[in-house]
Amino acid sequence: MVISPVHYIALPLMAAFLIPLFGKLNKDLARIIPGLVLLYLSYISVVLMNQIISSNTIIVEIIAGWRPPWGINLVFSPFTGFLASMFSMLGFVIWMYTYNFKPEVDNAQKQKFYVLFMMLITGATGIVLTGDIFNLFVFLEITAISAYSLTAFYRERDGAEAAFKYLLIGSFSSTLILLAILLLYTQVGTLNMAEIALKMPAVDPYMKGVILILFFVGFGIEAEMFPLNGWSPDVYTQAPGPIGAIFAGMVVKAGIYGLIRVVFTLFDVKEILPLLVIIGMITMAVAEVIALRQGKLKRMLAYSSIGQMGLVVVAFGIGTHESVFAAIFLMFNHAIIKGMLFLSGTYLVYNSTEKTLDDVDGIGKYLPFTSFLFALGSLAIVGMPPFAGFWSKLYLLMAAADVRLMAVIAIILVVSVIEIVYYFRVIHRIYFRERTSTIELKIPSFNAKSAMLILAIIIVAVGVYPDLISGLIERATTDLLDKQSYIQSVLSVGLK
Amino acid sequence: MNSLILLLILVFGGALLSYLLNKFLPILRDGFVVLLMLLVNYVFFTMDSATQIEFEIGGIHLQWAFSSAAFLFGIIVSILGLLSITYSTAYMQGKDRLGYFYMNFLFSIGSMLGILMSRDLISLFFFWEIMTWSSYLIVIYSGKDVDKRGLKYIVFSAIGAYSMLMAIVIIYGFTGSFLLTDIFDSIFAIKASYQLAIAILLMIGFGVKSAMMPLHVWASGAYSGSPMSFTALFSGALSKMGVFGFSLVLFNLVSNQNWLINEIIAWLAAITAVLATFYAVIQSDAKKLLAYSSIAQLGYIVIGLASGTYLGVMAGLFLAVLHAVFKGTLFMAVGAVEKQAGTTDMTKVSGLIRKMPWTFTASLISIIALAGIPPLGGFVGKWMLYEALITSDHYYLVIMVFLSSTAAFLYSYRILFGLFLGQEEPEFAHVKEAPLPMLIPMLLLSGISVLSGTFPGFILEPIQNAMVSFGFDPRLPNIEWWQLSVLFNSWGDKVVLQNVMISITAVFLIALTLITWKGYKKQRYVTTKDISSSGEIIQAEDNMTFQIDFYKPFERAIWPLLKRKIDDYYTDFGNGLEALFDLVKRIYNGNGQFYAIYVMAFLALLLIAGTKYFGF
Amino acid sequence: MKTSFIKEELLFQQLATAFENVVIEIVRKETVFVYASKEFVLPILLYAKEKLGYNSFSHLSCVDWIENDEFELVYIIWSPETKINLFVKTRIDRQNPTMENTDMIWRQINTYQREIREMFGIEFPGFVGEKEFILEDWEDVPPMRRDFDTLEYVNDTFFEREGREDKQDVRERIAKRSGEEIPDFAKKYSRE
Amino acid sequence: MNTILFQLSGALATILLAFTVGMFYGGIRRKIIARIQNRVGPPIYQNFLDVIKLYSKDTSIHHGAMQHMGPVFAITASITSLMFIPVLNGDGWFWFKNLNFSGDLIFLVYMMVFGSLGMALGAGQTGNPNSAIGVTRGLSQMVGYEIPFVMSMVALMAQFHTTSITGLMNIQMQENTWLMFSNPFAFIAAVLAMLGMFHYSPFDIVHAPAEVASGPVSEFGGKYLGLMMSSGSIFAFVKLTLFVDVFMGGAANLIELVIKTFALYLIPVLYGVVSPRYRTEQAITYFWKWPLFFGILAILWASF
Amino acid sequence: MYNDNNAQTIVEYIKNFTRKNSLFMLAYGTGCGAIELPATLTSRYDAERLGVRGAATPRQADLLLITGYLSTKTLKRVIRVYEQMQDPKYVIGFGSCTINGGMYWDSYNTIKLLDKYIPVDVYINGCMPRPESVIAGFKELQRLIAEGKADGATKYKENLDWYRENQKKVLKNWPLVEYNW
Repeated sequence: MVISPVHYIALPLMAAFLIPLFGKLNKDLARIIPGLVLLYLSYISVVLMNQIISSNTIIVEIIAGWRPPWGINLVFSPFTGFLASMFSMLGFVIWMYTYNFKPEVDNAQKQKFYVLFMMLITGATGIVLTGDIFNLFVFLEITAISAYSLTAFYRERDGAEAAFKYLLIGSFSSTLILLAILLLYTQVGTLNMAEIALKMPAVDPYMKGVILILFFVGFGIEAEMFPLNGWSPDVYTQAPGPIGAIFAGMVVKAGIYGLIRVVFTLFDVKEILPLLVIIGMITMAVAEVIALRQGKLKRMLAYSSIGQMGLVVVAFGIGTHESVFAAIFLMFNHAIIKGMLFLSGTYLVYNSTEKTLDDVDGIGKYLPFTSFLFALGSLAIVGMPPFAGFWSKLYLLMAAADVRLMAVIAIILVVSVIEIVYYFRVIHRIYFRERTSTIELKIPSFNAKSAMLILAIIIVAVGVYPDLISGLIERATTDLLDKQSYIQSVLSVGLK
Repeated sequence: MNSLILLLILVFGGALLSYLLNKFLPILRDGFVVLLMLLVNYVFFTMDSATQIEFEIGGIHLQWAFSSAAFLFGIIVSILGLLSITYSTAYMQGKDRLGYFYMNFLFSIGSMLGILMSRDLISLFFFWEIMTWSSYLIVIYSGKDVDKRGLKYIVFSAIGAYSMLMAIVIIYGFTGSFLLTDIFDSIFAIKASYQLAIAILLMIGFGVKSAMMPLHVWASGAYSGSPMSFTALFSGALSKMGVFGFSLVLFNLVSNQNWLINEIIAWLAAITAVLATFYAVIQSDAKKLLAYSSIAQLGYIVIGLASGTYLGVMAGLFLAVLHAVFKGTLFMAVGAVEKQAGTTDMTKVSGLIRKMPWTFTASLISIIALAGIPPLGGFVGKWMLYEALITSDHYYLVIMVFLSSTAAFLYSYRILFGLFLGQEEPEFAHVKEAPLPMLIPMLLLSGISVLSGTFPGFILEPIQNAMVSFGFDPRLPNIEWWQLSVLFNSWGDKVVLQNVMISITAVFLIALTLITWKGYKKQRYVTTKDISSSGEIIQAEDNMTFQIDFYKPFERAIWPLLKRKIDDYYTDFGNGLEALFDLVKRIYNGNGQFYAIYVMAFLALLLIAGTKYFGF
Repeated sequence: MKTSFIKEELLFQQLATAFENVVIEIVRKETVFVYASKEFVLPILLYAKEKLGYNSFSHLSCVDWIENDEFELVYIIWSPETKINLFVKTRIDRQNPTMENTDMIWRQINTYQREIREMFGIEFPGFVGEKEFILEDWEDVPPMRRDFDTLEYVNDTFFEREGREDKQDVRERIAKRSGEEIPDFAKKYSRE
Repeated sequence: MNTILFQLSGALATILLAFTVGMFYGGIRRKIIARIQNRVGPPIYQNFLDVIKLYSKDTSIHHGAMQHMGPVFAITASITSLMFIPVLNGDGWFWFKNLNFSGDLIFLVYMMVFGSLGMALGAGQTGNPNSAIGVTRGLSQMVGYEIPFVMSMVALMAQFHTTSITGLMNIQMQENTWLMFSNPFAFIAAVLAMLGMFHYSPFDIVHAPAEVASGPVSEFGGKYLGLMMSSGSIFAFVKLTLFVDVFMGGAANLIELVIKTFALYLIPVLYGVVSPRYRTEQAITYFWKWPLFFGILAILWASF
Repeated sequence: MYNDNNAQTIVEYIKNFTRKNSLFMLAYGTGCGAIELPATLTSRYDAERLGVRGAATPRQADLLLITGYLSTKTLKRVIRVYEQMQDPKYVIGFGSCTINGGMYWDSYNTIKLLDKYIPVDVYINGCMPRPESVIAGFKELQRLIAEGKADGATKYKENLDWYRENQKKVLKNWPLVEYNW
């Protein structure tokens, strides 16, 4: 079989439909298939990334023979490829983690989970890979719908409520994006992103602004921007633990991808960038401040996640090469670190119904491994050397200093102090309080442990030697900012 | 192999190894850490001063080398590190999680060496943060009162570190380089206001570690809460990293014309010194007392540096070295008391002098050095400090320093009296002298205190080397260190240390001989229960020692200053912030309709604003 | 002028209704005696304090009625409202001198009880207090008891300076001078 | 050899002088107090008798090494500070030169504390609570009076740009004036501080016989007390000479020295004899009010 | 050895001279004698001109004044104080109570003969002695010291067993530390 970016979409989608069938054959098979698929996707990620990096080209895959700008195409550039690889590898780690998660849940339920999981992977990778704006919308819907369902996975009242809120706000998002695509189509007459970007300068500036704002708000909802992120804390809190990691690592990343793709490639308007910075700052400040006052672990992590996304938005908003580099680095770090925090945090409050911070008191004695990884993740996310978070924060600050955004630096650092306060509070609770809660603890399975350990190793390795990843990110940055070569390589395929 | 890399590999690798050793071969652990530190000392002292290394990581150019200033502080770190780890082997005997302890101990030593050898700001910050969390992990080692003590330490460290980071990125933003050499050249091209901002931010960063008012509130808890063997290093060497940073800021980053910064720092340090001394006076726990005393002493050091004159800087650095020596000894002595008697609460323990005579001797010498009484080393430092301040017309600063160091006599006496003097209690009858690994470091260090009082040359020479790198002309006469015994100030007045020593020793010995000779045969020891107390016969279990509310009259005299601690302001500020945060929290009220309204309102706002302001 | 005893009468009434087996006597203005057996003392004191407002304890003293083979304990309490001194008197057996501990009502009774315990040898079961109060290492009969012979003790214990042989017991002479009878029990301790 | 012998004999002579003068001043003080109280009072050589008697008394007990060394510390401080003080002016009698070239005012201020701290340690080891109480009072009070004293010294140093005593004396000789006229505020502050330095009434709460049984020296008798009395006498002389040197132009010969020091000595004696006792915190706040104010004035005077 | 005035060496003479002229007294203020002391020391009678001054603690004192009756309870303290004083030390008994018990001659709780328990150098007669007699007592003590005859402390040391026996007769539970100087 020829390795092709299409596999990113086709295989998980296929797997999603095959799981119930195989599930009939063998209970375990339904659980193993997603893993195989994700492992394969990780493998092709490595191959494809190696290919495009070494040959310095972009792979543009045409679906069903329709050439761009008419047909749907997939673009595997350093940037999109980086994100897609990240999604599939993270997906694999999360699959490892979920393999034995909640063994008491019955089989049909598990199959549903994996179906939705596969759908979500399809959607998220689809969003980053596709070169067609309407196709992007479709994948966004796939992602969103599977995300709604995963939120309400436990069929509880709170979960259903959270899912409903998500649905409510998510439908706003869909509507606005659809509206924007419609308007855009009326203006440029094409849905191919490369061509839209090419034709954009000719568009009426007023329409351009309206469309951009519609896109901005639409994607902003998915990217958890303030004040559009009301849905997210509840979702993070109510969804099953690993789903939180998926949200933080993929769904939100996909949303932010849509946003920056629109802003940087399609429209390329620099005027919106200060808005991004301001919104990002507010998002960050508000979210971290609220996280400080949270009494529930997952809710705290959720707000922290929002805050980190604010940081990413700020980084993109500064708009220089260095800052975009920092932003992508931040996205990567956030995916692995917050992923690990969610994964380990889930076990800290495994059987608790309220999932309050009181439940983690003194847990360090009973779950040493998980607690240690949670502590390590906390140190990493607040940006302590020698962990991964330090470098991304440093690069962002350097980028901000380059353009003299001293206030931004100051606010980021103040917020970091707040972050330190609430993360260390939790660490203190874990290690230095006496355990009071009587809730039965769950020892992580071997899969779950190794999944967390993989992420931890990546965190430390990147922290000690950032050059492991910075080369890739550098290429991704160049690719994202180089609009012309994107247009050229996509359309050149079309013209053949 | 490059000896810098070797040094780091030795310490950090040794740290991990000691953790593993504790897991698998705990017998070898103690010997291993001591040998390791000996090896580190060997590598450090045999190192060629020109050794340097440059490399690039994550697109950032880094450079490591020991400057002569860094070398001075390196001496403190390596020697005090060796001694305190030797001390630890006995002090930590029988405690659990020793692997964790030694690993973090060595991590902090390694990170301090790293800070000193950094010739660029990124590795400086990198090691700084490692130092922060490794010391933090030891601060919370005991697990007591962590929520308050540990959080305070980490939050203040974070504030300091992030201000430093901000300054670093601002510097980078203007100069485009992290290398100190580049920065020193181009720093003066930056706009003055930014220079000021950089200086202030860096000063906050370093001020936290050197416990400057009002950033000192973490220090008393962190110093008194860690195991004493680490506190010796913590107060002696780790806080000196802040001083090292100050010296960088004051002599390399802020131009000397900017006298305002120097004045501000000096006054802040003076207020620190006075208030911390007052707090130290009213403490009843020996550890807390020493913690506050450390804060005050760091104040003197910073005043010396900030005075900017030759003598003042020399005084500051001299006191920095000496503070490591005598405060290290004192923390070790208090640790010995804690280990042997089980408590350092001065209202409980008393009369240990006959049980622990050597510990007492070491602490007596250190206290005399600390109080700055001739003929010990502390006096040399204090003398230079006063003369420097007077000759550079800082008259009121002199008064502040004097107030602080006079009040320091109060706590100096308190700690000696509280632990060692007073009545002997049957409760502490079992107490024995500290074991040798604890005694030897203390006695060695107090030996340095004594020697430096008459022959300060052996400390002043490395200091002068360091000062040359700050741009001062060498002024010490070019003679061997044991000949250097006359100190001059810039008005030509002097003190002849050897005469002082000779006079004091001679009179002391003669008087002691005479007083001992008379009635030597008849005189005998009576217990401290045999005192004249209106004829009452004191039983063994009666404790007549005066310990509670020791300095109550003094407290009453200075109560307006103590009425409200700076801690309280922070607490109020924190509570206010939290209330504000709770208001912010109400944004997310959990109601989906509200969220929908937010979305629509935001959209509408953007549409309105977009047409108006964004110009499309 | 006849003194009116209104408040004393009132107290009389109150006590008489509350306790049956007590003898109450209005001695003079603002002075009322209550004679009670020893188990009634505590209730009376409590009642007087809680109900009648006699919240000030003045004194506790002891009298050695060696003729009746009894000790008399006198509790004197006082009310700031009525200004009456209430004397609660009780007699206890001299051979087995025990009395209920009352220092939970007024803390200061503690001191008086210590003194009485030491000087008269009356025990207060359940009473916590330092064993020694004024005397140290006393081994003889409690010195305030009337059967304790001071002079004999003095002669046994202390030295006499030479040249004081003329010392005489003047008690008898004084008694004769004032025309009193020397009681029988006292003759037992007389040196003549 | 010759010079060392000279120096030693000079030092001995200085010590004897200081001891004698200090002792007589003490006796005179007792006499003055007695006369003011309408008594005859002891003979003025009474202090000699006391000291000799104390030395001749048996001292058969001690509470430990620190108690033994406490008085030694005290006498060391007194004699060493004496050695570093110029007793006579300029080319005065060569015997009294001692070591006054090798220390300055700052050194002296610290040297003077040495004794009280050593003494305090000695008192501490006796285990007598009264000693500890007295020590805390003394040290607290010291924080009070040292500040105005140092302020006036700093003012002089600032005004004349020298930190050595001989320097200050030379300036007085050159300008033919006394520094108490050149910087009167410094003199006032210093004299007010001196009231506390002598620990005479009203600042005698340290010893306060009726309260804390003579405070630090409660457990000291016989030779220890004798040594401390001698040390106190020498120390009184040291303080007075220092003041004379710094403020009153020094003395050309011994007679002038005695007259000047005695005149100065009368101030604390006469102030004390008519004053009741201050509590510790009252004493501290006393020193931190007017003396401090005069100290600040003195520095201002010096710097303009 | 102190008996013959002429046998004193010059050093002893000086010693005795200073001792007699510098008496640090520790007033054990029991009984009514304590009230006579202020009068003795202040302006009217001025004992300080004889070199008598107060000492705060027994360690500093040469002279112990027992100013009145002694109960057994206070006797214990007096012995303690006396033993804490350093040689040479003197005791003056004040008033009849110390001499023969005085008005407390038949008290079960008061000792009658002080010199059975500690050596007394000088008794001052009276109940209470007026300041004039007190001064006279001081003078007498000074004479004894000058002649080297105020040797109570030596007597006490030499006859310690006898004194102890007497003391133990009164103080049943012997609480005092050993006296061996």
